[in-house]
Amino acid sequence: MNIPVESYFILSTLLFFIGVYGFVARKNLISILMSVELILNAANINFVVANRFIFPEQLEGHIYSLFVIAIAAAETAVAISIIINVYRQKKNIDAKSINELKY
Amino acid sequence: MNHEISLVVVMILVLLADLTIGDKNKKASQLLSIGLFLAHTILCFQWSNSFSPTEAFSGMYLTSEIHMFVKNMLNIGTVLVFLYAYYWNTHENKSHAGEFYFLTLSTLLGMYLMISSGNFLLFYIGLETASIPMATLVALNKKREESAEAAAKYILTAAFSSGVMIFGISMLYATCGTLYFDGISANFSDFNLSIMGLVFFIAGIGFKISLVPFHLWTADTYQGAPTSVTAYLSVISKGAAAFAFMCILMKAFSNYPEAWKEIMWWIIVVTITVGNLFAIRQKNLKRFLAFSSISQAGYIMLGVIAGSDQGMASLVFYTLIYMFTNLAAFGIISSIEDQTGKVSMDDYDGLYDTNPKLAVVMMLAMFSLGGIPPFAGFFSKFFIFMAAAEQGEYLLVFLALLNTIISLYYYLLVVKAMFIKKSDSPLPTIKIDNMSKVGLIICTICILALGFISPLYSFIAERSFGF
Amino acid sequence: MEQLASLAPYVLILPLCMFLILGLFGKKMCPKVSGILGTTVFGIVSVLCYYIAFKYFFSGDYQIGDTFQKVTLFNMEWLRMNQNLVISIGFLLDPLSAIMLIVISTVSLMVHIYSMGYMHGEGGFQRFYAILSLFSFAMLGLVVATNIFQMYIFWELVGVSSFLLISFYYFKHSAVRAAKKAFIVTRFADMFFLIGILILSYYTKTFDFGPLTQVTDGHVEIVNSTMSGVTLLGFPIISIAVFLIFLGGAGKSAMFPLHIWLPDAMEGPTPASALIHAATMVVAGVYLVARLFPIYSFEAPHVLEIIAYIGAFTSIFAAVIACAQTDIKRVLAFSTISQIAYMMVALGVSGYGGVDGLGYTASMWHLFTHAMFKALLFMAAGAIIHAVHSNEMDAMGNLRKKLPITHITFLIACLAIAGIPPFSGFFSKDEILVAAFETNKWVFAVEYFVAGLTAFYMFRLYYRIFWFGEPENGYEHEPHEAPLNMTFPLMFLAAVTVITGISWAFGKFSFTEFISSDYSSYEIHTHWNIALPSIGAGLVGILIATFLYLEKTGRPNKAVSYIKKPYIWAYNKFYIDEIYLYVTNNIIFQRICQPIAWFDRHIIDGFMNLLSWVTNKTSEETKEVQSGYVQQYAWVFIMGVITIVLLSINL
Amino acid sequence: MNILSLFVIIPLVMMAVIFCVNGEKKSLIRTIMSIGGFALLCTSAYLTIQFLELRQIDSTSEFLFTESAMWYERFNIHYSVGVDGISVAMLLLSSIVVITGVFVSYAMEEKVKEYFLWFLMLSIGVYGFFISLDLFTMFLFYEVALIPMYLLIGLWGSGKKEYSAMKLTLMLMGGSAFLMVGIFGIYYNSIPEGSEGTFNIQEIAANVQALKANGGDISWEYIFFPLTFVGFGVLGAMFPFHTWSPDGHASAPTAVSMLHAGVLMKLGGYGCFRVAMYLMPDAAQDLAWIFIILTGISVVYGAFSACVQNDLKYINAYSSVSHCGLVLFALLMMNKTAMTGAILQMVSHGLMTALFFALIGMIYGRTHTRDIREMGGLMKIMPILCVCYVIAGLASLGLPGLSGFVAEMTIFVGAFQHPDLFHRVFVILGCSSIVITAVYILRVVGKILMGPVQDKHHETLTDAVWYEKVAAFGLIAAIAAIGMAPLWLSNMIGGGIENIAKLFTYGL
Repeated sequence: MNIPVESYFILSTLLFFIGVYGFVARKNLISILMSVELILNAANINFVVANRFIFPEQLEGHIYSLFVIAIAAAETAVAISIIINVYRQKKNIDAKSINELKY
Repeated sequence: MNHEISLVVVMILVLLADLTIGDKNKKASQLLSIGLFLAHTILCFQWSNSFSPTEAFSGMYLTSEIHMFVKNMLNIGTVLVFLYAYYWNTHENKSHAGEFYFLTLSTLLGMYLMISSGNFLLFYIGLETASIPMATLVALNKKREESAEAAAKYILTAAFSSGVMIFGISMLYATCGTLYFDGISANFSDFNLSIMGLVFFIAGIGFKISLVPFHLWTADTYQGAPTSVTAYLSVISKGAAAFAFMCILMKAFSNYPEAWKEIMWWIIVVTITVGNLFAIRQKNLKRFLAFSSISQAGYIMLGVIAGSDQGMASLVFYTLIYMFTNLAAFGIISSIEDQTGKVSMDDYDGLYDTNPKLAVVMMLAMFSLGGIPPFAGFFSKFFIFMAAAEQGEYLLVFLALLNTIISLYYYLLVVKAMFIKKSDSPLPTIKIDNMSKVGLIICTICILALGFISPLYSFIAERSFGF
Repeated sequence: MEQLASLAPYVLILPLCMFLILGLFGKKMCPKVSGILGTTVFGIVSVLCYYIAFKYFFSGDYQIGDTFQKVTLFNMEWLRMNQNLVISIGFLLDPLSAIMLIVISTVSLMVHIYSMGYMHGEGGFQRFYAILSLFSFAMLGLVVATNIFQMYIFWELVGVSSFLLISFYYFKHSAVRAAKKAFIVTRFADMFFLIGILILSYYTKTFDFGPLTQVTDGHVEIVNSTMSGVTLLGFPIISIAVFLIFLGGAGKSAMFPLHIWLPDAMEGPTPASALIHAATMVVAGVYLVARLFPIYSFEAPHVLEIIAYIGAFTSIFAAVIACAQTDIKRVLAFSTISQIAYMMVALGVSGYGGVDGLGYTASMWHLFTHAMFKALLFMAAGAIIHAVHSNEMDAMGNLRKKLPITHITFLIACLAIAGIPPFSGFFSKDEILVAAFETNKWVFAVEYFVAGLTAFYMFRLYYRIFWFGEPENGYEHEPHEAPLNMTFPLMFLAAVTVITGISWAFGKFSFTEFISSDYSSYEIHTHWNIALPSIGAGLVGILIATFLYLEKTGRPNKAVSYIKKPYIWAYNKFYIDEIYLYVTNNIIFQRICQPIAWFDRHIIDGFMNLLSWVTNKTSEETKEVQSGYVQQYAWVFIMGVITIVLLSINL
Repeated sequence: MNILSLFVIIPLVMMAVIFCVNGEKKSLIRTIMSIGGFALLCTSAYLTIQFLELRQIDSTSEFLFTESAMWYERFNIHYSVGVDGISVAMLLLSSIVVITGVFVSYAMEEKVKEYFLWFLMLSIGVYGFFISLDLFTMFLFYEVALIPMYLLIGLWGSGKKEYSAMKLTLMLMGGSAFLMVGIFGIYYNSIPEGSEGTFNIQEIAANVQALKANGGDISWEYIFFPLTFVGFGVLGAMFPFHTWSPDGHASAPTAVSMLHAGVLMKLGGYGCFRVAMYLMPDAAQDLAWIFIILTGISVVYGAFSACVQNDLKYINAYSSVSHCGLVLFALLMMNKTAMTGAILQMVSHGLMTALFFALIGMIYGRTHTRDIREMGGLMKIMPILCVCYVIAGLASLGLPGLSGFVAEMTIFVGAFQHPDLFHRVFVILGCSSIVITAVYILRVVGKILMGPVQDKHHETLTDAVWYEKVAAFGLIAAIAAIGMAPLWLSNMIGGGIENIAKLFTYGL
């Protein structure tokens, strides 16, 4: 069976918006991070699919997605560390709780 | 390529210095790192004199004279930041001084790559290299709750925005089939998907330049971060991002300007206005400068919308002068904060009576930011407005100018606090350390002189021709 | 010619220098010195004036046949507006200005002398003389003006020196108020004068009197060629122009309804009143009309008619008021108004050239004689006030023995103004009546009545002062005759009054030789058919006055009781001042200025403040956007992206 | 070196010197200031003489003493200076006001050093504006002159000074926002084919004329003329942009009011004339009527609202609105005579109003009130000051022999030469202002100088001291000099006017 290209893109778009929703809606900072991952993966899917189906003769997309994954890992690491730092002070990682700075 | 290489070398050396002598002799290691970076800066000037356009990673990395200039500019800015940070690093931030230098330099490296990238991949790498260490820098002072919060907000928004951006890039890739800027400019058309890609990309980079509506993290992060880091954020990273943004627009989307000119028009108007409106009510000076920097970013974008050589030249010139001006302001704020921990505008009442020098420098900075002649800010503003006007954007220029009235209002508020208002408990007379003193003197001289040194502008203009 | 030309500048320069010297260094001098200095210098000036006038009239160099020529002794460019419009300061000598020179120098000199006595021991004695010199300078400059703009310049200067003299006792509210009133009312009139000048010069492209009064075959060519046929709102533009100019003159000469400032102007020291508000400045209006007479006469006869009517009304109006006043200076002030109106009437009814121009001649001569005897009257009044320390009639009476010289001179002046031969006043007034009779019967009737009225109120004044019995509670200290430096001017002017009259009576000299509308002399003789009735009128007036006021009786009150209402009205000057007061305070200040000021503060300025308020308010209101919740930031972020996408993609 | 540059250099040097002097040595600073001010006065006097002589020889070239040095060749920005009769008159005016201002602020005790530094910066801006022929430098100096006002008023002012200072600064900056757009518009639209743009006023004017001659498109003038005119008009206190002036003047310290009303407000008129009308004559001619109405309003309006003010400075501020309105009004009449009158009016009003503010300052310094209801009969107490005040008043209500009369009459006569009835009607409206002026001047004179002494405490007050006398007499001398012998001045100015007047239909 072959799946039309569009459906991949629809999938990725869905994934993207799920990620956005998660980022905006989830309480826990960790899960917010996870939804960021979703967004990144949505992008990755785009890259890979575009490369595989539209421009099969090159590798840019694949490479790019690899880099994205790598960088995402780094990003998450730093984010986690900061979140831990937040936890140290607030004793929770609720997104609502970090609004000392405002206006 | 020399810049990057030597920077990497410096980074490693700094790291080593911190590891080896860092624990025993903090001062020495710090001085060493500053010295090393100073050397790097000077070397860079050397190299940019004998320059040949280089290209590496099969065209992913390419550099021209204006890139050199901007990198040198960033170097100088970083040096100034280091000078300011020295006191803080030797007192409050003793334990993490080493990291400070290393991380700052790594963000700088990221910006280098970001500036001279010829391909979205390298650009993305550069961007992330610039922003991820930045988060740790913001979080650097672990004791303060604000710092952590600011860092959290920063990293989350950064991650989010970079996600959005690469999603956009993926769309561009899907439509244009390449990630090279020139390739994109060849294949770019008003195909909706690619326009969406463009918009997502603008959003991603707009986060770094803190354009409205992608700016909301700015104030909180600026306020929470250690002041030196705030200075670095507000000047270096913003400037680099703005320049990179213009480069990319020029390279990748130049043959289809209708797509982004309209967008930028609105973004600029909103950015300037919102920045000013929010700045009016601020009492905390760091936060105040955050919003002021937002509106300044709006002015910088005028160069982008001009989309011409002159636009590029005036953008660089503006960024340069903005750098010195803002660093002067931050220099005052940080040295006062380091010694008294006061950052509120009310604390500055009657500053002139106790610390005349500081007050005067701050006033110069404020006037320069407000674009009052004969200080440098006036010239940069005038030229960037001219660049926009050249493209017939008179209405935009007019709106921007009306906004300068508002901005002048809040800049004058600071002046008023320092000079006119009387305070029953004014700040004590402050003895600022020599490092910051040097930094401040440099900034002051530049504020007073740069406007009159016309060769500087022509120097930039020649290089920015066609870049 | 050259000689006069070399002398002429000093006529203007000397008084100016005196003003500067006394003004700047007066404080350093002792009063006496400054007084003597001022008087002597002005003495020189008047000698110069006499000499110039004498040369002009009698040397014969200046007349061709029996026609006097206009000569410009000097004329220096002061300000150049454009190619043809030039303001220059110069010295125009013709019969008109020559006569005026004599009048001004004589009266002014007398006043200088008189003031030495009258103002003796007053604070600001030097200031008084300084301003006196300034006024003399301005007035002389006015009459010798070579162009209408020079006239305007000195016009303003006499205005301000009058202001300064009225407000001489600046620490008195009443004086200040009077001075302000005088200045503003005349200023108001001057505005019309200016506009008139503007209109005239716009068409004729010149300020110079030379062309403006050049008559060629029944027309003032330059005016006729440029302005005839031009109309504004249906009126011929030239009439509007000259009428506006006349309004300027009406302001200075206190024609109704711009007369209100003159009575109040009596707040000033009496010598000043004698000089400015009786003899010289107030006739400037007459002089102005006489100066431009050819234009009025040929190009705007209707305006001339209007002038006649205004004059007639003013003369009777003022005369009636004068009958009811009790302050002697005010009586004199109103009589001045009425007499000036007489002159205006004379001009109004006059024609041009030869005997038609009788009115012109008469008015000029009346100007001359009136200047003399009215100055005399004022100075006499001054002497009386000096003696009894009051302006009110009730504080006087029975002074004829106590002030003999004053009494005699005053009487002479009264007879003159009442038009009793052989005093000068009779003849001039008689000619005016003749001229009026030949032109306009109505005006004649009015003037005839006024002649009688004049006689009445003047003798009412005379009897109240010198007869009528002492005031109830006597004099706190015995009134005594004024010193010589005060009485001499009285005697001198009285002599002038008598001599001019008599010499005319015996046909020794005829005024018409000197001045006439076209500057060429002509023959006239007294018209007894008019003269006798006018004398009769005068006598009747005097008799009534005698009947009422010779002794202290109940008659005056009884007489008043018959005409209660009119008397009250006349006593209150027909409430004209109140009307003015109402207009200025309640309309201009309350209804115009206040609202404008309010509008400025609250609407215009309020708008500016509103802008800043709105900005600050929005800033305050929008702070919720910066909520501090990172997720909301992301929300705004993504919404921004989506909006932009929707705006920019082409669906 | 060019003599004109001295006008910028001398104050700069003074600034440098005073900066080095210890702030406690007040008398020393004052001495430096008076010496420098005197030097400036001499320079301008010398310049005037030189100018008149040179005019005899070279009557063709529009500007004399021209000098030009390339600054930003990218935009062809020069530091180019030069003067014609108008600017010479303005420079003379500025020098007189500056030196008298220095003398008036002799009594200043608080933060003398800073005060004079800002004062000098202000004067640099003023001088620079009048000498420069380059739009960029002109604008630069213009804003240099504006900003010191903020601190001068805010720090040394009185009353609700902070509010007024902020309002003044922001409104004037708003004006310069309009102006900047106008400048850009002129710059880019006046560029002839195949050559690069220029900021030099003369060249721009030439280009615009050439453009028009070649039937090029000049519709842009109709957008940028109003912007430029309003931009300068704000500083020229044109209705309805005048409201900064009453508050600003009321709060400012004496010398600053003098310099501001005396000279700075003239920048507005000068700019309207030199930039807006000179560079965009066609639009100026077609759109004049709008501004004639506005300025005509401000002439009468200012006079009327001055009639009911009770604060001396407010009265004077509103009369300034009226008089400066007359300046713009006359400029818009667009013929040589009226324009000459306008410039004369600038000079004379500059001197008059400076004298007024100086005297008000001196009176205020003694009575500590500016409310006319609380004063009276001062003539007895301080005769010299009061006589000076009366003279100032007479000058401002246009007494012949003082400068005001010359200016106003030139304006009225000149303006009335305009063949269009509309203009002449408005001239007549303007004439009415001379009466209203008399009303409010006499109101003040009669109220505070004459009449019985109001406040017994005032009886002990002293009369003017030497430096006050110097200031007042100096100004009076200038006023009288112009009033007595106006011919040379009006000819000098007229020479400059012609070049611009000839661009208009009824110009000459």
